[in-house]
Amino acid sequence: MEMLMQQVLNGLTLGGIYGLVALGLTLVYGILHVPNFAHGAFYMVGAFVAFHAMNAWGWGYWVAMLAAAAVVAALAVVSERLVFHPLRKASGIHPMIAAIGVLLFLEAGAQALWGADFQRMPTPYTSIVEMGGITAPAQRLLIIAAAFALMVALHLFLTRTTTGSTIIAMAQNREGASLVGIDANRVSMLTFAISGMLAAVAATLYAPINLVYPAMGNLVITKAFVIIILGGMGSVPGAIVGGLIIGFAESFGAFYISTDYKDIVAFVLLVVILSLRPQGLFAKRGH
Amino acid sequence: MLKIDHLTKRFGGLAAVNDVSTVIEEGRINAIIGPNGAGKTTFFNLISCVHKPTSGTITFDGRDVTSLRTDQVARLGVARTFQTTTLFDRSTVLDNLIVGHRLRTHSGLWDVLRGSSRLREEERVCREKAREALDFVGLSRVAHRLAGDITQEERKRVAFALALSTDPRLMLLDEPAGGVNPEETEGLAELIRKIVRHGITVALIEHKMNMIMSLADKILVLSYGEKIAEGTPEEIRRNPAVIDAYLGSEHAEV
Amino acid sequence: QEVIKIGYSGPLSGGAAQYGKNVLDGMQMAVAEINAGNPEVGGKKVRFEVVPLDDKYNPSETAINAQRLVQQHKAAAILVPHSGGIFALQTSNERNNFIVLAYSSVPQITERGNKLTLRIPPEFTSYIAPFSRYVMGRYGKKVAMIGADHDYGKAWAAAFKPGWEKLGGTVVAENPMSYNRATDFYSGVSKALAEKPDVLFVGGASEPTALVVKQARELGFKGGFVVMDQAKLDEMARVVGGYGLLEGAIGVMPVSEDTKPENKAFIERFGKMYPGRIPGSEALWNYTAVHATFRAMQLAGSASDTKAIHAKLDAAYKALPPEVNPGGVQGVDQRGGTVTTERGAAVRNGKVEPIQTGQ
Amino acid sequence: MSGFIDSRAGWGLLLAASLAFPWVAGNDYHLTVMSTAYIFAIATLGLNLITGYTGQLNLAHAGFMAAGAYTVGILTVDHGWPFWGSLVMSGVVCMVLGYLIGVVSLRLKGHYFSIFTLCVGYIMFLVIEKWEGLTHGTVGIMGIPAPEAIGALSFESPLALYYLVLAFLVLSVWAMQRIVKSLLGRTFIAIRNSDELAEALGINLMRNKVLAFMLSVVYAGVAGGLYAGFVRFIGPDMAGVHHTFDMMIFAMAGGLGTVLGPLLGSIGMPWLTQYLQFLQEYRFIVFGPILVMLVIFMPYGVVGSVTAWRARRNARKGQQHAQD
Amino acid sequence: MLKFDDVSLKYGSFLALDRVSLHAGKGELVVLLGANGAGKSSLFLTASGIHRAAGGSITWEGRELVGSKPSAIVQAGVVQCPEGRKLFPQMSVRKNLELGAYVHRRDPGPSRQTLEEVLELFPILREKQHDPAGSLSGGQQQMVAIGRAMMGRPRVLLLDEPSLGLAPLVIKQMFEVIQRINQAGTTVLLAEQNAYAALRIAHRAYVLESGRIVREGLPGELLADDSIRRAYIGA
Ligand SMILES: Nc1ncnc2c1ncn2[C@@H]1O[C@H](COP(=O)(O)OP(=O)(O)OP(=O)(O)O)[C@@H](O)[C@H]1O
Ligand SMILES: Nc1ncnc2c1ncn2[C@@H]1O[C@H](COP(=O)(O)OP(=O)(O)OP(=O)(O)O)[C@@H](O)[C@H]1O
Ligand SMILES: [Mg+2]
Ligand SMILES: [Mg+2]
Repeated sequence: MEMLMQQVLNGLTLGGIYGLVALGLTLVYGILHVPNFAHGAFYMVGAFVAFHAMNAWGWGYWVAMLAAAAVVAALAVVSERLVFHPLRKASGIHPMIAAIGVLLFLEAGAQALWGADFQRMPTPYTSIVEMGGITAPAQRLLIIAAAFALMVALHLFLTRTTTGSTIIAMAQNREGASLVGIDANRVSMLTFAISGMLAAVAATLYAPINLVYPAMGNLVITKAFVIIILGGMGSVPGAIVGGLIIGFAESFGAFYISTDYKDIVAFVLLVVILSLRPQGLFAKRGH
Repeated sequence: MLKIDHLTKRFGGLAAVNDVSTVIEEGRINAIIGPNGAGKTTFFNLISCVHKPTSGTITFDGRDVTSLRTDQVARLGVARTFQTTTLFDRSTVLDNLIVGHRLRTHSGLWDVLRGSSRLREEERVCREKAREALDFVGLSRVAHRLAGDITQEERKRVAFALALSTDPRLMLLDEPAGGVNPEETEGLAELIRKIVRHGITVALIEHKMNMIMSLADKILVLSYGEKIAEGTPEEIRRNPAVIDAYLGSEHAEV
Repeated sequence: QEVIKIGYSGPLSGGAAQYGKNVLDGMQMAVAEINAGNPEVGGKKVRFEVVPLDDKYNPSETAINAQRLVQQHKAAAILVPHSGGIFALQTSNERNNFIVLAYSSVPQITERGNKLTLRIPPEFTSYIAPFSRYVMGRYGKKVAMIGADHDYGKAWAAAFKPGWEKLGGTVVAENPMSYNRATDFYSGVSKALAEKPDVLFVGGASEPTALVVKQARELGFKGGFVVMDQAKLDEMARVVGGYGLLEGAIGVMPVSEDTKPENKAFIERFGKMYPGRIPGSEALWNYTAVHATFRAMQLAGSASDTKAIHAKLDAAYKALPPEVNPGGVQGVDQRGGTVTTERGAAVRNGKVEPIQTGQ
Repeated sequence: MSGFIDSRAGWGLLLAASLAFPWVAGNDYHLTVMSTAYIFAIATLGLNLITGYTGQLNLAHAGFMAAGAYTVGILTVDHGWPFWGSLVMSGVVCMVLGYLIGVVSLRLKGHYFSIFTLCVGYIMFLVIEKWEGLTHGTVGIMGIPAPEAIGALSFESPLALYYLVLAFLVLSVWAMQRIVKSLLGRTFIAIRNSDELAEALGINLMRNKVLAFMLSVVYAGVAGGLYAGFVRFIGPDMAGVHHTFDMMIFAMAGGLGTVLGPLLGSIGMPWLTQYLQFLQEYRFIVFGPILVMLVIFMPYGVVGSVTAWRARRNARKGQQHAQD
Repeated sequence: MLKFDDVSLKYGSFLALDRVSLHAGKGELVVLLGANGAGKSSLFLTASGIHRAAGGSITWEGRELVGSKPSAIVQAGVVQCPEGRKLFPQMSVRKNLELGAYVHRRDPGPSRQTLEEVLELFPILREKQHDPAGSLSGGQQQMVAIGRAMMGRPRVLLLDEPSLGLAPLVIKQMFEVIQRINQAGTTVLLAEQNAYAALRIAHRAYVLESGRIVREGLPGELLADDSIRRAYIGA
């Protein structure tokens, strides 16, 4: 029972982080219409910026997180302007390859700036909370709380506010959005900014229980891809539920099956689900 | 030639086509009209096996085709046009058309690698068919233009040509004159008559009443998925149910 | 003045870049020292140079790089720090006449009878018995194995298990994990701890190994650790913030904690060349290997006769002054592997104490 | 330029140049780079068939290449097969795998297919890495024999290997030209343009897509088999998705949906990276932006841009003829 | 007044609009006739800022529209119901309509009233208001598109073939609606194939051919012209 609870806790932690990254990916997918391979690099840059702010400048954890969010949001906006905006009318494969170009550039850039070694990010929340026999490091609880709060906030933002609707409208028909007076450029920059921010926050939340290094994004991004197609591309609830499914699958798979095969669990799950439901779990109808 | 029995298609709770029975008569122009959302396009999608019906059967030349795939009915001779036709913009119109006759050929990978004479013969036939079809729709002059460079109206005709090059016995035309001006509409109507003269049966959805009334041999009227009337243009024009649901009073005399 | 080039082909970008650079740093340092001593080979004044090429850990790129190093740069020896690249080069190095300086302790490297290969690091098998004896005495006989699942980690685990059992211990869980790819070790560690072990067998790269240890402590584990030699106690301590969490861990003696005078001198020289940095064993072993290669060239009287150079490697290592051989390599065996008596180290009361591992 | 190259004389000249290359190259390094490039060119041609011609972006391509390589590695090293027999098997194994995976994955459309195959590629990688009994796991397979001599022709030297690989490349290009220029190729193109329309034209989508997929992975498999005989060591890393990305970049740079483009791309790009080697770990800081600019300013690749221009010119000519 | 002065537009090297000049006075209903590919949609898209004119100027109440962003043009009151509908297919019909009032988001009161009017006008939309717009039939989608444009409470309404795909009965109603909108003070520029119905409600009309204005006149004059009758109205 206790073990079970431990795994649930772990599943929530992973699910929260994966969900945040996948959300950013899914939002930008709506604008770009291709999976943004550079998103993992945004995540990585976010971790490095926060790390740098804390280590070199001695900033506090939360301030560093804000700084990372701001920097990565700016970076995402710049890449939207310089790379993806000129490609908005190109066919699917082109923005995808451009995204790979951005990814290569950012990874090499981070290595040039911060070196290739593993770095460790400090956190003020090092205590261990004991609750009814299960031990939970405070940072993990923080991740769960923050990730899900952020998801709910984003969901409300998208569904309840007009600005949120403009993002969805843009994703569905760019020209149509312009014709009702939505400033397409502003919205696509905003979307990139939000997506970058989510990546940076996810990275800063997660890095203290993990390591910071230039290739760190690759691990998370593959999972995020799995999640967004599992949940249905472009679907926000899909990304959240997909994140949880993969988080729990990994956590329980590693515990009850084998750590050796825990990566396979997620992918096999995907293959099975998509074979049964080719459009993902949450894809909406319409033609 | 095409017999439809108690055909029903539901999307969730909505019956887009509801218990429709009719026949499409060989060698004629069969029109389908009805208010927006009546289920006309869905009806075509059922005939061409894009959607599977919820219930009912479709018989083509005495053969039950209800559960076939789209490409299988196409091979039996049912061709359709789309409202917007995607062409490969970076090659020529003729090149775009050659594949139209592919369904009547048999060359496989082995022929290709061997460069068999059957393949060469079939490629020649496909090219010929494409030219013929282009001629037929009166577009031979644009054969070598890039598909991306031709006009909208020419695109509509290329769509006809594509359908024709499959050697169809029945052609389903979904609003072929949508967004086409009267002069060119007349041209398209003439083209449709020509198609029928060549022994191809036509089923046609259109909202342009002038065109329908002068063209159709037989009209089927759908409303809310149900058949509300069927008959000659004269009969339809005077049918009060149709006037009520679709035509409005003034079209009755136009 | 003739320029003698030593090739390097290893990862300089991507996930393993830091590892590759650490290796390269050691090589560069040796070359700088050799050049400062006005070296001569076969009576001619020469200058040494390392030509580094990135292969992203990809064997086919290693093969291409090797061709380039041999033909454009006339390199007689190429140092490769990963087994895949080493294997790729071993298919052609005898014909193309270059020495593979292999930094990898996978046994197959020397088992295949390649005549122009030098295995630089010591074999790990000598650690197993003394490490096991130490933790068994201090904590108990039940071990759970959660080492890394890459080739080296698996080779270690395969050798460790019978060694531990021979001493009367039992293995209660075997749960290898992907240290480089995993995003989280929580499930794997908690699964191992569910079997109530006294000791954990851990190890991969230092940093993730440290996370595994930390995770185990957070989950309430109080026992000891056997740390595979790829991970270094000092680097782990840096990640988890001191030796406190590492209480009861035994592993190889970290270069930075080794109190032998020649070792301290090496650390100091390294710190001068790369300010603020502390060398690890990647730097140390390859540093010595480059010195040994140079010495072998001198002994052979040629910078290009690879067979002669290879034959002199044993003598060269033996002839090295202790200050360039702080690891204490004693020579090279018949199959081209180095011979060393290594020292272990354990953490007791927050301090590193040396453990004798030699027979 | 491509007008000429795409002609019979152009291809002849290209062939002559590649036959003469060893005399110009002067050393084995150049030969090795070129041979490796040829091997990847074969795989890239395959990727181009399914992606450039049929419109399905397969991100598991490197996985299939690895499957081919492992077939050769396992059969030669563990079962004592001759290289040539194993090479044939690498094609066969990929064909079968391609069929099974194709039937499941090609039901998905667009990006779903791409990401699905991304995952399939990852699964292939994990299977290779974890199934130690079959694949030797993370250690990889070493000591793969060089291709056996055929009569007096032995394949030990880089020069002989170069010509061997070249022969396979020529064969691959020839077969690919045949395929794409034929009715079969047009069928694939029709599917790429609009599968809805293709289906209405009586084209069996599933059968043709699966066929294209199988053909494309056979190319990958044979390339993988050649790779195994050439580098003679293989590891699980071969299946990594970055290799697929590399091939996609080759194809894109040259021009997707042409035969010449991916060929030139996969020969040209490795030389570019070789020349950027001096930048060491910083070279992706340069390479990344180059890639982005390529995509923005030359979306159809080198060959694609030239062919489009030429087609337009011919079309104008053709129209004049028609009017005459 | 909406005024086009020597407006030219190029797609690559193809000249789609060639120095087009026309105007629509305040409160006027002006019809634009033209064959397929004549350039009607191109003209509208240029006015809305989706395409950028190669030359000339478009002014609305003295304000230059060429070079303005599409959103600014909508803000200024020039709203288009585009050809091809350009709906948000996965959003509900209601949300589509609501987004039509995006430029009035700070003042939602009147928008609610306009929404009511639109639903009144197309009762089927009320029935389907919670369905995704993409699942509607072609004609129903056209209604959504018109409704969405109305939601912008335009001062100039550009209607690009609004009757496309609509049943005769609905077309009749729609022309009545257009007339009503116009009579309430909105300037309307209407491109139509259905020339007869369009001319019946128009104040003035232009004929566009191959990107050039070839004819201008009152509806009566055009209806009386044989060549126009043949080309745009049918026998
Ligand atoms: N894929 C689908 N999912 C859900 N509902 C659908 C789908 N396709 C059509 N419908 C519904 O079925 C009904 C009939 O649609 P259909 O497209 O057949 O109409 P139509 O007669 O062609 O109309 P129009 O003349 O306006 O094109 C409509 O109410 C539409 O909303
Ligand atoms: N985006 C574009 N790129 C290139 N050419 C275009 C583009 N849009 C339209 N054209 C061409 O410009 C010309 C005018 O097209 P436009 O759509 O403005 O005509 P239209 O009068 O609206 O015709 P229709 O009645 O078919 O809607 C046509 O020849 C068309 O092919
Ligand atoms: Mg319809
Ligand atoms: Mg138009």
